[in-house]
Amino acid sequence: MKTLSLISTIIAGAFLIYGSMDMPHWGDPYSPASTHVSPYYLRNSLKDTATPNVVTSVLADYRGYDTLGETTVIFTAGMGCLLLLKKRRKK
Amino acid sequence: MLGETSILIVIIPLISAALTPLVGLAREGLSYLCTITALTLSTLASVHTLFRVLTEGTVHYGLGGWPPPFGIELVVDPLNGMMLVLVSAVGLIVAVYSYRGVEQELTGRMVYFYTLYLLQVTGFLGILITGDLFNLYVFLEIASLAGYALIAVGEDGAPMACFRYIVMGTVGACFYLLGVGYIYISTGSLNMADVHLLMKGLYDSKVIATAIAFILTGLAIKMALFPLHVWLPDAYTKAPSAASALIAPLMTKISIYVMIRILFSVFGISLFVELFPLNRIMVWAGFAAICGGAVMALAQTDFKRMLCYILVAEVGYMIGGLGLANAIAIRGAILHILNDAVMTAGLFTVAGIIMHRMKSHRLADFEGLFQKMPFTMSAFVVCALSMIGVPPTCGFFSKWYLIHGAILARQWPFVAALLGSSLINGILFFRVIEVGYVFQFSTPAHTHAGEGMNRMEEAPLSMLIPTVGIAVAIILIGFYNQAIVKHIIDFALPKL
Amino acid sequence: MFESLLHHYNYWMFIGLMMIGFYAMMAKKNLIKKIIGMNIFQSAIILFFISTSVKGGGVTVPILEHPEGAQGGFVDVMKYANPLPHVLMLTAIVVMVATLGVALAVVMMIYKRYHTLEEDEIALIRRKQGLKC
Amino acid sequence: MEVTLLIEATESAFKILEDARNHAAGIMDTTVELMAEESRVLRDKKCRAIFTGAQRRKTRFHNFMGTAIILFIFWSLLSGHFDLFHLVLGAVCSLAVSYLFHDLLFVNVRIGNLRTMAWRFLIYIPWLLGQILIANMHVAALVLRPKMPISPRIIRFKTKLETDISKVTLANSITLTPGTITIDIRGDEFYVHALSHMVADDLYGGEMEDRVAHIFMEGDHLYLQDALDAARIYETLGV
Amino acid sequence: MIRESDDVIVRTVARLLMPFITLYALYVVMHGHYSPGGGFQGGVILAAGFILLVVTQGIDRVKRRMSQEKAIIFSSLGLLIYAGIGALCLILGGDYLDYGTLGRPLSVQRAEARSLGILGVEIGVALGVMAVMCAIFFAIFTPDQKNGRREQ
Amino acid sequence: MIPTFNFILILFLFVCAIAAITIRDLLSAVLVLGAYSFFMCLLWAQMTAVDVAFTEASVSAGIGTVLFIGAVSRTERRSKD
Repeated sequence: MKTLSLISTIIAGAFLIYGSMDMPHWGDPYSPASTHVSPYYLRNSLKDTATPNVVTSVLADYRGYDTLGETTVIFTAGMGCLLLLKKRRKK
Repeated sequence: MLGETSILIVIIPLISAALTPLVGLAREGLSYLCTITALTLSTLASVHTLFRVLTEGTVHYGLGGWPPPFGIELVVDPLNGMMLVLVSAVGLIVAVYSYRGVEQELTGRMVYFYTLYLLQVTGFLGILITGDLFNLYVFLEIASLAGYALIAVGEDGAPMACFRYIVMGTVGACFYLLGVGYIYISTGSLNMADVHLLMKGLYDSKVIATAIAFILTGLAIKMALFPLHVWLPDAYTKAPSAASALIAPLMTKISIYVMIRILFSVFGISLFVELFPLNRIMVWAGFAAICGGAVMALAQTDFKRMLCYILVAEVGYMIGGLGLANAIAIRGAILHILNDAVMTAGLFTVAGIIMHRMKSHRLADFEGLFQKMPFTMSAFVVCALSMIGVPPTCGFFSKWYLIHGAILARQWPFVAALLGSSLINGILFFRVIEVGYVFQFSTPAHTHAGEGMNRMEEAPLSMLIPTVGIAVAIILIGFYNQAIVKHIIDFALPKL
Repeated sequence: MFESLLHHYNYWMFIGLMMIGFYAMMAKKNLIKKIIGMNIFQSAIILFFISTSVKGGGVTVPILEHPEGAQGGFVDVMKYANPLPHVLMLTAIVVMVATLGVALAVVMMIYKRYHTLEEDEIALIRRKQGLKC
Repeated sequence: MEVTLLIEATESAFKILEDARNHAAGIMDTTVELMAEESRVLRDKKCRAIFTGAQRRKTRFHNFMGTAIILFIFWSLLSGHFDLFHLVLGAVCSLAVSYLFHDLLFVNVRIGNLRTMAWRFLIYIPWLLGQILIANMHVAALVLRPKMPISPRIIRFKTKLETDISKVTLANSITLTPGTITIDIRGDEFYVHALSHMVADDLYGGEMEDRVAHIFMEGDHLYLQDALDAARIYETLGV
Repeated sequence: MIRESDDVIVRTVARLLMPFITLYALYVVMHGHYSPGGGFQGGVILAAGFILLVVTQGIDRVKRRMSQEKAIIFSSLGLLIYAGIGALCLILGGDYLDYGTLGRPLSVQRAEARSLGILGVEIGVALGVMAVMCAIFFAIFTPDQKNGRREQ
Repeated sequence: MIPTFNFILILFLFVCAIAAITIRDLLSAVLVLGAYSFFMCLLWAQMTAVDVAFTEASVSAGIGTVLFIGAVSRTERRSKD
């Protein structure tokens, strides 16, 4: 089991390193991640939502549905814990 | 814009899930009613959306009023329209069915159960309807978390099985997230359609290759593709019967749907067929899954566990069908998603009824069941025939398409595996039918046991009607499969 | 090669952490250890996403200064870090803690039943009781 | 003879009767007195109960408002936005928080002396800072000397402080001064780790303790807690 | 069962800090627009405050302020606030979660309405996160000891 | 970017991660995991992701550690590996 997991770990790691070779350089301000969608948020956050903290405006407004899902995730976890650890009335 | 029903499909179960604990604190039984109402409304909404999609074409819905690459977008096309109807309908039927089982197995915890049930369905529907890669991850996690909790409350040994599922499932979800990260860093977008457009120039990038590998591995864990299926049999065998009847048919199918969506709508068909030998790998993975699942199923003495291994084999059908990469095989695979969900739901509801009456799901306890519960067992026979692939039932048609496609693609081992698996399914189910039908006459002990033993012990109506309904649906889908294929699936096929 | 190392070492850091977590999840027998590995694994992935948001050279946090001044419409995008991965990772962190909660609840159920947290001991107990594990 | 006898007998009989009447009257009187006493006590008790109830409500209101005001000041320090919206938000928040936690901030506070206490506390702080400075120099001198003549020890002393808050203030003051650390408080005994005997002697001298006692006005015995306890006793008696 | 802490210092300092922690959490929630923070962080700090109170004061004395039932109610209330604001936008004629449509009934600008909508949503998130964290904490820290022993 | 600071943080991260999975005393492992989360939080703050760092500090290093400690104290402290 230990060797198997070690092998699978190393395969996964090697694959990821192979994949990272073609990535844009670290901290490159002109990488696609920084130029395609995100400038829109930075430019329009104040105009659209009057919120200087762009993270908040993206979190709760532009991608509000994600955050709804996230609250639901937390709610699910809470209900799950209650379902699992609820005191049983009768054995 | 209340006329826009696509958003209501997800939102109604979600809001009801939040309402259920409040309602349930007042009276426990109300949570059941809340669940049924919400799922009925959601089913109606999804049917309406499907009809709209079929008449008007793909529906787009930008949440929060933002244009798609910036906000999150819901997309309903014929493929996920069909899946939405399927999931919400199965969810509704299983919800109606679940009441007695929950009352018996989870006394005093009904409110939490139904809350999680609704959240589970919400997660499924959210996965299906979204057009955003990260949003898919969020809803995948909702579905997974609800699934963990629902499975872990099962019979003895369920927590350990569930823990294994949690570990594997988290690895799967994280691999998916990692793949999305690799896509994001090379394209800068998360919207599926947008990523598809941006992907065109990036086909030779190593980043994209890694992203594909990790997303597919993650989804393969979630759908229990053969070597990664180890969590599935334990988890689904030990889950409460209502939970397994909901999760077992749908979770694997939804992962396969996500795989179709990622491969065809995000990465694009040319990447899939031309640049990588991905379709070969998938055919062989399907082959391995069918063989492995069928062989393991033969070795089981437990009914539910046997069904779980059959489920593993069925995943192989669909993955192999996708990997064959011709229109007929993919049509067969998509039709098989629909058929398999319905058939598996039928089988697991039958298992739940037997669990409810006999307090066991070992094969040995099936003796004389045909006399005790004739309706249940006839529903079971319909499901079994469909699993084997006998013509009037729906299982036949998808298998026909799959075999036809495999022959066209000249993948003879896969054809052999499909046929062999049908044969093994036949053996498996006839063994069950034999135990249930033949033994009651052959063993004299039972005739002596007299009236008490052979009395009718038919399941309560609230469990029986959904089960028989599923059996009827199997036959109806079989009769109308041409219509389904012509009006829905042919629009869902990728342009090959 | 050296060039690539210089530019990608930050991505590789996350790969190393992820491997540690992944190994712990797979190889460790203790259930709490597995959960610890899970936590490390997930936060390594979050580290990767955060590294995609970095822009070199004097960028600040994505909180726009001078709300009145920027009302005119011009915001120098290159001055602020990319906010989108931050948002995604907020969600991922919450998912992480939710998974942690459910996993710990399951672990406590397991402990209540078997009075041990070692995977092999649990398997032994189940075998002794004649149950398949 | 017989007549005198008769007269005597009659006299004695009358005397007995008289005595009996006197006794009866006395008994009657004491009864009346007792009854009066009891009703007076009852009335008194009722009055006191009403008084303490009102007092309790009043102190609760004071606690509530005091907490709210302190919290609002805290909010203003944090916020830095002084437009109407944020101020109203802050007021609502601090009222809500003080509704939830009004009984936490001021327990064992003497009635009506809050202002004095706050004033004395403010005066105490510069003195404490001065002490910290002196102790700093002392410790620096100790450790910078090449021989490093430290003699670490754990000392134990009894304190005369009574309330929790004053004990905690003393303990934290001790910990804040370099060279000494409060390890534990058990009942009224302090366990303190000291770096050298000079610091320990300072502690034994008890100046800091006196000052802390001065802040919290230890010595009188009319604590709010007592009043509350009395009120609770009355309530359980059902008066 | 968690009993009251027997350390005077911990007990008293926790008692004194508690209102400030709560207010700080609310500040974090309300000022998510201008500074780092928001619903999750604020909610978690709120929950941490309650957990501190439970650890120092014992679970019985905290029951009045936060109990299992209250946690359930608040968690579903938090989710309902979020989903309800979204549904309100839907009813007012916009898309789901389009807070801009809230501007008309509140008679403010679209951008201001969005800002207010974000605030409302954050409050919902904070409430839900706080309640759920408390619920998980209660569930993990107070299982049924008696039943556990009886089972053996 | 201050590369040295970055390197030191990453070094600490690795040390904490390896320690967290190798220490046999579960309570210590959990506390080391809390330290790991905190170093992670510092690293993110240094990468200008303050919101995420804040969340990590409160969620993972705070509540996560508390839940872990709860589970460990209610189950058992020692582990075989």
